[in-house]
This record gives sequence, C-alpha cells and structure tokens, in this order.
Amino acid sequence: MVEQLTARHLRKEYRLRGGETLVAVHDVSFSVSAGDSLAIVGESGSGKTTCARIVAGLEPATSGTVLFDEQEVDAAQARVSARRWRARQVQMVFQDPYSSLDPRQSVNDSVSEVLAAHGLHDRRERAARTADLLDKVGLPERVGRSKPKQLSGGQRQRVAIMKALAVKPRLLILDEAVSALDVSVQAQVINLLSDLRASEKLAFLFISHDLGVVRQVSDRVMVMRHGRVVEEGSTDAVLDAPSDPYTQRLLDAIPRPGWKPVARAV
Amino acid sequence: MTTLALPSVLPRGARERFRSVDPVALVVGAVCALLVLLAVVGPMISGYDSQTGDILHAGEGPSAAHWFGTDALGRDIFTRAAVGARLSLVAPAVCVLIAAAVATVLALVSSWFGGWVDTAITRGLDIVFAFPSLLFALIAIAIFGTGITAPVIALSIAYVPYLARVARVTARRERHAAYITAGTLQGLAPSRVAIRHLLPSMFPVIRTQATIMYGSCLTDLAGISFLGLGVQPPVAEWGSMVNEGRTALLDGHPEEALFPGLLIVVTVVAFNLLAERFALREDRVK
Amino acid sequence: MSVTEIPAPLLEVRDLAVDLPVGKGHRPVITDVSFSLRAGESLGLVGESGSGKSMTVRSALRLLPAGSRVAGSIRWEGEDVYAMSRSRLRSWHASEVGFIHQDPRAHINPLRTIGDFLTEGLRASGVGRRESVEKAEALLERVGITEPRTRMRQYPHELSGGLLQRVMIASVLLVEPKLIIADEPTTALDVTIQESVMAILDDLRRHEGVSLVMITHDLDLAAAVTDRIAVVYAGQLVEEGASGSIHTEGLHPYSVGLLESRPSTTRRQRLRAIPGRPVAAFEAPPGCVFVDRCAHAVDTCREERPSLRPVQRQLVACHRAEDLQAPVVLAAGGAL
Amino acid sequence: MATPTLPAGTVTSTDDRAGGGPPSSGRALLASARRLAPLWRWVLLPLLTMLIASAVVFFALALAPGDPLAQALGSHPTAESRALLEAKYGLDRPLVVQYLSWLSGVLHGDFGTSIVQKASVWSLIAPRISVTLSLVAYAGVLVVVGGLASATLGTMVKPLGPLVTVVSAIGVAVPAYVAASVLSLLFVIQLGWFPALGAGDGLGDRLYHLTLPAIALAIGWGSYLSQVGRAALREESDREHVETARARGLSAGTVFRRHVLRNAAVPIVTVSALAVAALVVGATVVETAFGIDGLGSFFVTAVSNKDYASVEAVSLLLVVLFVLLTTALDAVHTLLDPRLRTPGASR
Repeated sequence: MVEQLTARHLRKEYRLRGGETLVAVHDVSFSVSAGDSLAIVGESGSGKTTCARIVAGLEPATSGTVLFDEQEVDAAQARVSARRWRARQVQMVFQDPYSSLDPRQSVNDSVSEVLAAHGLHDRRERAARTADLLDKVGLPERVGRSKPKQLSGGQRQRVAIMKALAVKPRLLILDEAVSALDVSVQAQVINLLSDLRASEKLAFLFISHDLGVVRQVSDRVMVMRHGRVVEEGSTDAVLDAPSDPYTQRLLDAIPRPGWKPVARAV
Repeated sequence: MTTLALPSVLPRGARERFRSVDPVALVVGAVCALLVLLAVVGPMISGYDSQTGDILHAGEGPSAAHWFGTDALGRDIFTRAAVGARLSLVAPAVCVLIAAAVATVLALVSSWFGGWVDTAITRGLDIVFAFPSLLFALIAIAIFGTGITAPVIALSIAYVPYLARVARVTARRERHAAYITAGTLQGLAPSRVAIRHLLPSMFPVIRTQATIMYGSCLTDLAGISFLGLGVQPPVAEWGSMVNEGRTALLDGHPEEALFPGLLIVVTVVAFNLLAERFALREDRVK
Repeated sequence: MSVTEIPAPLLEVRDLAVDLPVGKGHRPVITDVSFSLRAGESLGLVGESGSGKSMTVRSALRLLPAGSRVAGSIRWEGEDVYAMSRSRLRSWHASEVGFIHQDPRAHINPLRTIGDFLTEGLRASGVGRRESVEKAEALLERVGITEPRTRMRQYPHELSGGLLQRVMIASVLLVEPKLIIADEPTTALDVTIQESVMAILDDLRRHEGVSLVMITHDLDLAAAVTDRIAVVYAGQLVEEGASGSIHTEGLHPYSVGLLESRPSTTRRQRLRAIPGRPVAAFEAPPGCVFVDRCAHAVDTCREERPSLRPVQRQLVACHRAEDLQAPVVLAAGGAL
Repeated sequence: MATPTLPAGTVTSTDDRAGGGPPSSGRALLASARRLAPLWRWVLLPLLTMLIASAVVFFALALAPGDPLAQALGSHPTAESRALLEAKYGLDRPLVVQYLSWLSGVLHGDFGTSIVQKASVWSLIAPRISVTLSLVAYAGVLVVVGGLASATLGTMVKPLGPLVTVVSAIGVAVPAYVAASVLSLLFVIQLGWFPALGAGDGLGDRLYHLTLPAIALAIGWGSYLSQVGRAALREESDREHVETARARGLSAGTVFRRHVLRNAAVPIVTVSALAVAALVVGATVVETAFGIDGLGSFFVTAVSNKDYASVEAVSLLLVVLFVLLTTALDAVHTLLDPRLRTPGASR
C-alpha cells in the first residue's frame, strides 16, 4: 500500500548562541495512509510541533525526507505550481484562533482569495463554494460577511478549518487546534472534525498534548519526549495499556475522580 | 464601592475601549481645518501681497488694516504667515511621506526575507541613525547650498530609521502570525501574502509614527529656515519669519516672530494629539 | 439570612453582584453569586471564559479596579471585607490570604532575583536578612525545588513556568495564610507539571489546614482536588455541591453539559457538545442565563431567572432541576 | 534637533518585550545590536559605524558641487594660484588618499585647515567647545531634573496630573527658536532680568548668560522626558507584579521605588541619553538665536560659507558623540535589565 505521507528519519537542529546545538527532533519517522488519523502527543519541548511544521514545509529539516505518495517534496518549493501542489497535499490549522485570520479581511474575502489562487476565477462560483464551505463547518451565512474581530474563538477556528478545506487537501495538520477553546466549544469542534474526516475523506495529523482529545480523533498515536519517539501504536492500545513509563506517567497525570496528584522535585 | 484600585484586572487597552465621543479628535480636526483654511484662503481675504511691502507703514503694530501688523519692510504679517503656511505645512508632509514610503518598503523586505537581508538593512539604518536629523540636513545644505530641497530630501532619509525600526518590529511579529503562515501554506503567492496581508498590518503603527514625525519635521525645517539656511527671503515661511522678526522683537514689536511661532506650536500640538489618538486606536485593534 | 453558627465561616460571599467600569458606563460581570468556605475546606470555582469566576474572588478580596460597583456582602471570619480600613485590608492581604495566578511570570518582577521576590515581604516586616533568606530557602525546598540557594540568585526569565509557579506558591506560604486562592494555577503548564503543582497545593490543604479556592475551567481537575464545587455561568452561580456528587449527579444542564463535553481518555465516543458559545454576564438573556444553550428550556426559563435552591444534595439554579433529575443522572452515568 | 525628533511611541506604551502593544521607540531603536557578541556589540560595531559615517561625510562634501577654493582664490583666479592652493591643501591627491590622511590627522587631533578661515580647524573649534558644553550641560540638567520631577509629581500627586499633561504637551511642541523669542520678550525686553546676547565670562556670569538659552534648549526634550516618564511610570504601576507587591502589604513608597521606578528606568534613561545627544545638535539653533559664539553657531556659519573642513570636523564630532552615547545606552540597558544579559535564555 502506498502511504499518503511518509516522514523518514527527520532531524531538526537549532543553533543556539554560544555555539551549542539543540536537537529538537531526533530521528523521527512516521507515515499516514489515506484517510488515516495519526496523533503526535507530547509536552512542550517534545518536538511534536516541529515535526508538523517540517511536514507542512514551514521549516526545513536538518536531515531526513518528507514524501507525499512516495514523492519527495522540495522544502524550498520555489515554483508556484509546486507550492500549489503541496497546498493540496497538506493544510494546517493552528492553535491560536485569534491570530489565524487576517483581521482586516472578511471571511468571504479570505476564502475567496484562496479559491482564486487555486484557479477558481469565476466570482459566482467562488461565492457558491464559500457558502458551501460555511455550511460544511456549521457556520451561518452571515459569518461570511464578518471580520474576525466580530467572531468568537470557536467561530474563528471553524473559519480556519474551512479555509484549510477550501484547497481540498488530502491531509490536515491540526496543531493543538482545539486546545485554546472553551470546553463546551471544543467539543463542537472535535465533533466537526470527526464528521469532516469521514465526509471529506481526509487524513489527520493531530498534534496535541491532550490525551482525551487524542482518544476521540485519532486511530494511531505516537508519543514524543525530548525530540524522540517513546512509543507508538493504535490509540486504544497505547492509551489502554501503555508500554513506555513516560506514556504511563502522562496518563497518570490526568485529573479524574479519586486522583491523587504526586509531587516530583525539580 | 471599592477604594483599592488595581487596574490590571482588565486587559490592557480595555479601559479606553468604550469611549464614545472624542472631544480631542474634534479639536484636532477643527485646528487642522483652520490651518488649511489659513493656507488656502488666508492670502485672498487679507488683500495684500506677501512679498511687496508698503515702506510707509513698516514696523507697525496690529491694526484693522494689518491684523498682525507689518514687518520691517512694511509687508502684512498675517498675509506672510498665511502664505508661509503653504510651504511650512506641505514641505514636512512631503518629507514624511517619502520617509514613510521608504521605511515601509525596507521594513517589509527586511522582515519578509529575514537573515542577511534583514541584517544588512538594519546595519544600514544604524549608520543613518548615527546622524541626528538636523545635522544630516545641515550637511546636505553644506553640499547643495541653501534652499528647501536639500533639507527636505536629507530629512526624508534621516527619518527613515525611526520609522523603519518601529515598522519592522510590527512586521516581524506579524510575519510569524498564523494567518500569514496559513496564507503561504494555502498556495497564495508570497508576493501577495507580503503585500496584501503583511503590509497592511504595518499601516497603523506607521501612521502613528509618521504623524508624530510630521511635527518634528515641521520644527526641523522651520529651524533650518530660522538659521537662514533654508527658505530664502523674500519668500514667506514660518521659520524665516521668526528669524526676521527677532530685530522687531527687541524693538517691542513681537508680532512677526510670535505669530508664526504660535502657528508652529499649535500645528505640532495638533499633530501630536492626532498621533496619540492613532496610538489608542492601534491598542484597540488588538 | 439565617443565624450562622459559631464559628463564622472563613469566607462568606452573599448575593454578590459586580459591575465593572467600561468607558463612561458600567457593565455587569457578576450578577448572583453566593458561597461560603469553612476553615480547612477547599472549593472549586468552575466555569468557562467570561463566566466571572476570577472576578468573583477578586471581588471577595476587594481587588477590583477603581470605579467598580459591588453589591452584596462579603465577610471574612464574620468581618465585612468592604468595611475594612485601608491598613486592615493591607494587613489582611499581606498575612491571611495568598493569591496564585495563572501566569506567575507576569506576577514576579522580571528585574529582581527570585531571592529578592521571596524575601522582600519578610524584610519589610522587620525580619532580618539571614533569617528571611533561610526561611525562603526552606520554603523552596518545601515546594520541591532542589538547590534553592542557586534558584534564589536567579532571575525569573531563567526559570521555567512550572518552577516559577512553585516559587509563587512558596512566596504565598511565607506568611502562613489561612486561605490560598489559586486562579487557574496550572492552565499554562504541561500535565506532568500540573500534577506536581496540584500535589503541592493538595498537600498544603491536607496537612497544614489551609483553605483553598481553586478557580479552573476543568471540572475533572476541580473534582479531583476540592471538597466542593461551585459552577459559574454568565456571572451567576448555577450549581453548588460536594465535588463527588456534582461530578456524577450534576443537576444543572450546564454542569452536565460541561462534563459531557470533556473528551474522555478512556473511551472513544461522540461528545455531547453544548450548542452555542459561553456568554458573559452582560450578554446573558433576561431569564435563565443558560436558556439559549439548554436543550430542556421551557417558557418559564425564558421569562424568569431561577435562583439557587436546594435540590437533592446540591444547590441548583434551574427551574427544571426536579424534572431533569432522572435523565440527567442517566446521561452523566453514561459519560463515565 | 530643535525639539525631539524621536517617535513618541514611548508616550503611549513602553512595552515591546512580550510583543504586545505598540513598541517603545527607545527599545526598538536599540534592539538591533542585541544579538551580537560583546566585542562586536560594544567595540567593533560602533567603531565601524563611526568609520562609515566619517567616510559618508567626507566623500559627500568632497563631491559637492561648487569649488572649495572659490573664496580663497578671490575673484580673479589663475591656473597657477589654483594649483598652488590645491597643493597647499592637498586637494591634488586622489580622494581616497585625502580621506585617509584626513582620518589619520583626526586621530592625531588635527582636523585639517579651514580654507575659508585660513586657520587650523582645531584652533577654531577648541575655544568654542567649552561654551557649547556648558550650555548643553546646563540644559541637560534642566531636562533631566525638570522632566523627571514633573513626571513623578504628575504621577504621584493626582491633582497635578492634568496640569503636567497640558504643560508637557505644549512644551514638547515648542521649538527652541520660538522659545528663545518668547523668553527674550519676557525676561529681556519686558522684565530686563537677563542679558540679550553672549555667553559671559567666568562661572557665575556664564551661568547667568546661559540661563535663557539653556531653558529654550531644554523645553522640548524636558517635556518629552516628562511625557515618556509618566507613561512609563503609569504603565509599570499597572503591571501584575506591582499588584502582587502591593497585595503583600509593602508600603506604597517601597513599591514605587523598588518595582515601579526601577522598572520604568529603561525608557527614562533612553530618552535622557538621546536628549543629551540631541541637545548638542539643538545648540546650533539656540546659539544662533542668542548670539552665543559656540560650536553650534560656528557650525551654521561654516555651513553657509561652505567651509568644508570645519563642517567635516563638527559633523564627525557630533556623530562620534551620538554613537558613543547610543553604545553607552545599550550597555546601561544591559545593566538595568537582567533579561538582556543572557541572550536567548528567555523564550
């Protein structure tokens, strides 16, 4: 079977002042097949977001390769056609709903702009497609005419998802996309993501620190710590019976009835 | 009612957010309108020429015929101040517009490409920054001779670092905002993302800074004319009027020096207040 | 008001309503909140953004911006907080209550060392230099910081968020307060660090008899570490009761909805999301504050604002609490 | 600069540390050098800046249209007299050689010869330096004392707030030459308290003569410092950590000193230092206005006479002073803010 996305031996180093090198990602490999949902889980500094950014082409890897349909992509992506091709392979939704939209542009305009960039030049078609997308993410039509400032966090995140969908990508990277939302709104967006995954035949690369969210949205999970993969497998297997002590510790740290927090010295 | 005031409870800017009518904006608007009116129709209603004097009525105090009196050559001071307003108000505007345009482009390029481009531009600006603006203008005059063109161009260059650095800070912050990243990811042309999305994000801060700069530019340019190195007689300009009025001032006729001086102060205060409003609005957008 | 038994509760908040100054007018942030806290007890104030949970404790501590309007009564060991003199208020803040914030970095002067931060209060109250340093170092160890001597010399920017939060807790402990208020103390931290920080707070409460008011959006967290939970929505307290019972037999549709919204780590299932978004007090509808998002709303709910009343073992502000008892319990049971 | 030419971003906000709010001019202006190694940052970069600036000044003036010898040659120049003068002033050599020899001369304290004045530039500058320095020092003291006192009073004594606001808003807009006219009118013509012209001799007399000029020079920057100081104090006293300090029961004075004033020091020091540099340039205007024979008025004369050697010398001095001040300022920032001492440690 051809994997839709393959990342092989990714390594990312940052040069620090004073000549030191920080290895943010340390020989990480993973793949996502069509329609699959892989979650990368870890705490801050685990390298999970760096992996996502490398896959999206936002940062070059120090070494290692990223392939879509076993085709290697060039991190520089100099040509417009190459960039558009990549855009249709992968889109990304970011954590902060307040910075993910241009504050000066209405929702309709911003979606329309993306559609135009992908060759949809007829204004009426674009409007129809925008209306369709709004409906798909469960937003009323009037939201299309609003500026981001007039929208709530949940609405903004729906708009960000909708903009990502406008390109008709095959893989959606969700970088902590629901963690900044209020619980009651977060649940709506998680449900929306599950629905979209089924209806749009999307694959997910889900970056999160929240094991509860991960349980709901991913088939497989990869646990990272300090830039390395410590455990991976099916979500149910890893969360029900973790084999790595770090995964166990992450699970133990989640508050629940009868929970007794344990202090660790630092 | 509480007595212990700890305002940080509210997010910054929220305190100012819901001011309804803004009296300051009204005053600033009125002052600007009056200045424009003075420059445009002032010379017409006075009925005098700014450069021909009536030697018989030289050095007179205010009267019904000459609202602000006449200068040593018998020219009507009100008319000269009104005509002078044109040069005094337009020259700094030109200066600031050029500086703002150059600074915006530099900040955009510098933040967009980063790396060595950013370093090169920043270092270049550091060198220009080493020249205080008035010094820069005076050197330009030493080279190109007295007049208004050399200092206008020199000040345009001298102000660039002040505007560019502030714009660059904003641009660098926005550069890594999710909407800019998402734009590139969504296959929009980089030039489009830079120009349609990143560039407008810099406008509010550029507008605020340029407005403040207008006041200091007006002051600097008039100062150069005051030194006798800018606008040359008999052309009317506020700075040179203050200079020419010094003799009369010592003789007890302060109108020629004080009236244009007052106009300078009023204009600068108005523009500083305007800049403050712009800054408040910047806060509010966030 | 009923005659309170002796001793008076440590902190008692009755019919609190707060309007904050906005421009030239005022805007309500809290419309109806009452609760009381006994010595040694811990209370979780749970709500989403804009619910007024932080403002509630700020009002209780009289830490509101100038021009705020506060109605209701707030008593500390029977003493009216809003009748305290300036100096009494200052000494109360300084020695009897401790405040732990979500963002410790903003609450510690970045230009001064951790040692300065910890000792300045003691030094100002006349404790000698050596003694205050020793006390601060001991407290740093108490909150699980190894090498306290090194940490004392460091600046806030050299410490991680988790460490700073421990420093913050240590600073609060310096004065041996009767009450600690923790405002989303772990929201910005990783889960494993959250666990440590919560463990420290939990330990203080259990072993040193400190009372705790814990503000959080996480009902699970509140249920795990507090005795009682008060759920706040749109500036109103909608349900209050023992932590265990709110968590399993919540009555108010909002508390139930919050629980069901939270994705479970143990089971995969479609979440029962509450429609709409959380509203703030000033946007709340005239009737029940939750009516627009409630699946069980009837006409009464739209017309009349319910007040807090005892139903079963809880206090609930819902007209339909009795009607919903059975199905709601079922739904909650299903989620666990 | 006659009045402050600094963007007053600091007036509205002094915070760009967290990237929130409009950036403070002072910080933004000086932030660029922060990523460099100490040797580069403190020594090489400032030297390089001075070097490039000196070259800019020298070559720009050398390439200026017009004949530097015009005045010296008189109305009937001959080829021989021109060649003689060119040789005398070294103008027959290639420009680069001229620049290098000028530069090495400057390093040895020889600023070349003024063709116009037929004298060594140093002999012209030297006696005037003390006049200008005393004027600038006087004005500098007024700026710092007046600015800080009004900022603190306006913040601490609530009823004085609006007065300070209005006075400083007007003061910042009053150019030195306008202030000079008003002050002359009031104190020289009307009241006759102060002399009209000159710099005076001896300490007492000089202070007396320089009082009005110093006030005229100080008004703009003093008002600006007052505005910046007040904005910084207000902003710092609104910070959460100050709230924490207050809630801990520290006295108001202690909180103000240790947390508000101390943290507001960065923008205040920035503006004070830039003010001093700007006052030197502003002296050109004030000295001309009050007929003081100092470096500033000398510079204006040199500019209008196309006395290139003198223009070069004074420009260079000013640029060097400006670079030294900004470098020192960067160093002071590092002392004031521990976060700048360990670059990259904070995220």
